[in-house]
Amino acid sequence: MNFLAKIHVNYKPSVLDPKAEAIKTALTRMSMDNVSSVLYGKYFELELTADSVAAANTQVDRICDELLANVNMETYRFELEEQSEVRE
Amino acid sequence: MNFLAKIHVNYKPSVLDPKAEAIKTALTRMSMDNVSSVLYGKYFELELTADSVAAANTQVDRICDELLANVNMETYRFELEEQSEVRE
Amino acid sequence: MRAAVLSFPGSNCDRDLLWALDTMSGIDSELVPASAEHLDNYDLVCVPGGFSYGDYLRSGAIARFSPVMSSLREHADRGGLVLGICNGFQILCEAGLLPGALQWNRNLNFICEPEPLRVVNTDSAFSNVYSQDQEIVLPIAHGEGNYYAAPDTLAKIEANGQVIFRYVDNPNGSLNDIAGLTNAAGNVLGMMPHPERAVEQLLGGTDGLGVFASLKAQCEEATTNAAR
Amino acid sequence: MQRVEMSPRDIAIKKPYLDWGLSVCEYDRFRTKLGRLPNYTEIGLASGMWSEHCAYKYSKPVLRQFWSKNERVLMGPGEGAGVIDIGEGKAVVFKAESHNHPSAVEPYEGAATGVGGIIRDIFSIGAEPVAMLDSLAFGELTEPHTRHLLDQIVAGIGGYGNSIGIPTIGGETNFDPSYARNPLVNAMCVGVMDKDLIQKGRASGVGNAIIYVGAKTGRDGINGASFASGDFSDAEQADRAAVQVGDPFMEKLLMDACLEVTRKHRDALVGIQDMGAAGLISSSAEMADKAGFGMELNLDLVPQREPGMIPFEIMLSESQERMLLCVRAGSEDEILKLFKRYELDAVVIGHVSDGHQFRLTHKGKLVCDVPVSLLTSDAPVYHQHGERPARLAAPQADFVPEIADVKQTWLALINQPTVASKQSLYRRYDAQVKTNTVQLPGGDAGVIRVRGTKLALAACTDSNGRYLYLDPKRGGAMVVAEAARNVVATGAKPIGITDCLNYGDPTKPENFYELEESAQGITAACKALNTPVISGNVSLYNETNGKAIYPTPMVGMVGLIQDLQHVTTIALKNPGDLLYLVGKTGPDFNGSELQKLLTGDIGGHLFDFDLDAEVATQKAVLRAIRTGLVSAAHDLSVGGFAAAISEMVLAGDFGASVEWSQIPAELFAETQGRFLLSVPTAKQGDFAALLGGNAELIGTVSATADLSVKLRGGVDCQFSRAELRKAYEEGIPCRMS
Ligand SMILES: Nc1ncnc2c1ncn2[C@@H]1O[C@H](COP(=O)(O)OP(=O)(O)O)[C@@H](O)[C@H]1O
Ligand SMILES: [Mg+2]
Repeated sequence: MNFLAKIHVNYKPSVLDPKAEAIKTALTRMSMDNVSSVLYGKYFELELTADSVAAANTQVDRICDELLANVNMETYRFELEEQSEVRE
Repeated sequence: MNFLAKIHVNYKPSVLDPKAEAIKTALTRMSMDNVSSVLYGKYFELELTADSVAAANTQVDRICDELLANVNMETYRFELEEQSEVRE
Repeated sequence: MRAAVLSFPGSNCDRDLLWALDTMSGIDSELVPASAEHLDNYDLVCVPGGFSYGDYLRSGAIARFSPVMSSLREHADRGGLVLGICNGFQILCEAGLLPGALQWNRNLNFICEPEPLRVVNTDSAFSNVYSQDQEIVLPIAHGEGNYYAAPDTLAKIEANGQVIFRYVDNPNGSLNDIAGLTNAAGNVLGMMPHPERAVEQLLGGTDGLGVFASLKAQCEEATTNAAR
Repeated sequence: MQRVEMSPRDIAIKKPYLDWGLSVCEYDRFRTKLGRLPNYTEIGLASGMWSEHCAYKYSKPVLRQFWSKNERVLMGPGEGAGVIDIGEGKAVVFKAESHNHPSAVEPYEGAATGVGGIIRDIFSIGAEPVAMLDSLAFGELTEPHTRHLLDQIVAGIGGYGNSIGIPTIGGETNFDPSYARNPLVNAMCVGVMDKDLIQKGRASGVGNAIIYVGAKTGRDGINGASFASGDFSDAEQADRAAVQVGDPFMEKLLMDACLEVTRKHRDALVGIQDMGAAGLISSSAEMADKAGFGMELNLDLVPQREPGMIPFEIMLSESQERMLLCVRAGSEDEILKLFKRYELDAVVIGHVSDGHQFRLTHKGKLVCDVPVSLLTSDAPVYHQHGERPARLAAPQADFVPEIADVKQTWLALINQPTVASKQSLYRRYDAQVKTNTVQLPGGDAGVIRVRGTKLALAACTDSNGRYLYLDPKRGGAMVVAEAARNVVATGAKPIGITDCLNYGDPTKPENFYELEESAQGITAACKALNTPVISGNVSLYNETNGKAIYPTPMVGMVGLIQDLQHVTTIALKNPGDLLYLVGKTGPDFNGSELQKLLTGDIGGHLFDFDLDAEVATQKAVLRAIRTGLVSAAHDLSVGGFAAAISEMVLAGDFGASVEWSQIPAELFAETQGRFLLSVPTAKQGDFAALLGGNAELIGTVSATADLSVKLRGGVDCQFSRAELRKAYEEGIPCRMS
């Protein structure tokens, strides 16, 4: 079976994110003061094959935990989509 | 009106993304050869107020075009959600 | 000849560049903050290296919204000379004053080392004292110096002879080994290597002096022509 | 995560402070001295202030032994950093700091914030930070986790230093299984200033304002000080609290702004200090205590990033990029305006008060009212008892190397990660920004010029846990001597050191013995070399599952070059120059890289060390360099002669042809007190007269690029430049992928 995993990795709320702060400053400079909050995260799409939904789930979870996110300061969430065939 | 904009910025397919390549190499090293493709993008959430959906749309589009994405090498897409009140 | 060195919050090569221009090349220069609203009276405006506004989104992405940028654009449109080095190059690309963009180095690492370059076009305000295909060594120090432009843009750049410096051993994955290039009009140059770090033998070499000497020669010629 | 504030009675019964690193005895001490039951905030503050990080409660008796005064020292330990007079009205300011534990948890940010912290220490004195160095130790690169740590720690150090624009001019990187789960990340910063502008962290003068400036306070790194002071187990690793993310951009603004305050607003400024370990509480209490005043702060005024923070959190947060100033009453606006120009958040959060109480109000309530000294100078100090570890009482048999193939051993040795080129690491650091770097990484020490003078400064970091593991005292002295040798080789006179003491749990007598003994060794060498300890930092509890790292004091040495013309590099420069080996070589193999290579471990009696001979040799070599007799210089250290000559050949364009009259294994001996020098033939007479019998002519620089070594009995070892280069340069990269 083919799957597409859509993964979002974000900082934990207690972590100061200088990147998001910088964007907010830039928006102010662009006179876009009506933007009240900015979150800046990472987004991944992985295509993978697995024997079952459960197997794909376990694997993506491991990839997030060990590679894509640093759980000391980041959280992650993902969705799995089953695909009829490999996209290109 | 309050809006939440969810924005994805990704490299154009023609651009070789060294970060995505590095993740693929790492996955191979973790013996996860069943992952066939990796996309590494940026994800933003902005909270903003605007008079109308159309106005919010125009503004977020401008923010993406001028700030969040470099259209020379990146593409962006976003969704707007209307919110009853400002989230915290 | 008078030169301005722009100083953005987070610029960190501004003073080095000032020293290279003023003390080492005898070009009357001063620092100008990014909040400035005018750039009249300068023959040359330099955009220095560093991490403007932290460079957190993409290098140079936020600096382009600084107040001084509209005056810089006017200066460039008037045909004034603009030299962007490292972060300055990134800012000029982000601001659309130069074509293309600078992406993460191919190996994803920041690289600081002396880099051999070839001067491939000496018919430019920035390189006229070098000899054609001369090999020079300038330090590089960047994480995002991997030059990218869409294929049609790249073809145009090459056809116009806008590439001035190419890497001899491409360190970062730049397309066509591009280390420095000008706009179509030839008055705006962006380069990743640091000529201002190669102006004293004590610190390892003087190959960078040629860039400043070229600019000086260009300005003097312009003045002479105007006087005629 | 909202903390519940227990009542004083409940605290006494339920003892929540045990989780914050405070013992029952310490609680009792605090309560008795206070004369009542402390409330939640008060005991929380004590837990931060009485941690090893802030109070040095276990290491103080050891640190007191250090020698820290001589004719040049303008300010010794006790402030943000130490200061040494370098003449021409200038002073050099330097200090090192460890960030081992945060880097083990989050290597990039842990290393980055370590750099950020040490830079703040330097500019808080009023000095412009001009150079960074680092000292790193890892497990073996065969482990994927070690490769990840190395990659990310180097990225973090570069990420911060490159961005703020301070060149990283040197450092060291060592590998031993001892550091596998507990990497060492020590960062050193060097600053330069006009010597009459020294600032101190003092808050004096009743009514003077306390100004907070920089990043907003969040919940990040709360109890960081007590966290760093507690050891690591696998179970704990799982639920570590969030670490901080560094913001070098903010720090650059802060640095530029604070330097402007210390240079141009001296009349308004009373004192300034950075917020490091234990955040706002340590900076404010220390500033008040040192000046002998009290302080009152209104916590509602502290810029906060998150809603609902309680006083405990506000005071103990270790959010980065923050400074505390004491400003003369009436001058507040002048300073606030300046910070505003830099787009920095600055607010008056309180004032200096009469008496010695430290008072905090929050939402209209008095939440802390304790004598200042109870948090600072009255913290407990423990006189631990040391016990000689069994391995030292009965050491292994001496290591007697058997070398079948000299050439193959040579190439394997210079390929060992600890000896091999670190270029793949330091090329990720901007070493040239500020355009002062005369000697880039890759020499014996980094060298920067001091603008506006003929002077230059050399700096290096050195450690060798292996030597100390075999003999903490002698090893401690050797580390200082090696660091001095490194700066001497560049043409500098060693003038002072900073240190980071990286050890295991001090409450274990064997660990404490190592700490005490090595301090004695360090002190002896410092006195002999006239290099006082002007600053430093202690990192204890470097243990994994109960096993301590090698005792590893890191020495950051600074040397003064009187004239830029004296700067000497390791590269061979002229064919025909004579090669001299200075200092005697002996069969010194225990604890050497050779032993590690051939046996996989180290052991035995640490070889002898003649401190007086070392000092004499260093003086003579420095004199030879300053008189212009030396065209290239390199000290001998790990890897011995083989490593040194290989590096000298590879650094330049020429080769060398040498004759080795000792036994072949001694090519790799690590006897101290040695240098390898090249001397132009025209200077041979002068050189021989100066060095006498202490220098042996062993060969010449050759026009070919290769290295030829003639051994006893007519055996020849030929190395092409390519094979030397491959072995030396690929040692780390080939193990990283
Ligand atoms: N982590 C590091 N950061 C910066 N420079 C480093 C680092 N590790 C090693 N170096 C540089 O590599 C060179 C060799 O280091 P090392 O072998 O420790 O020297 P030595 O044996 O002379 O003390 C030195 O110039 C040193 O500054
Ligand atoms: Mg050395």
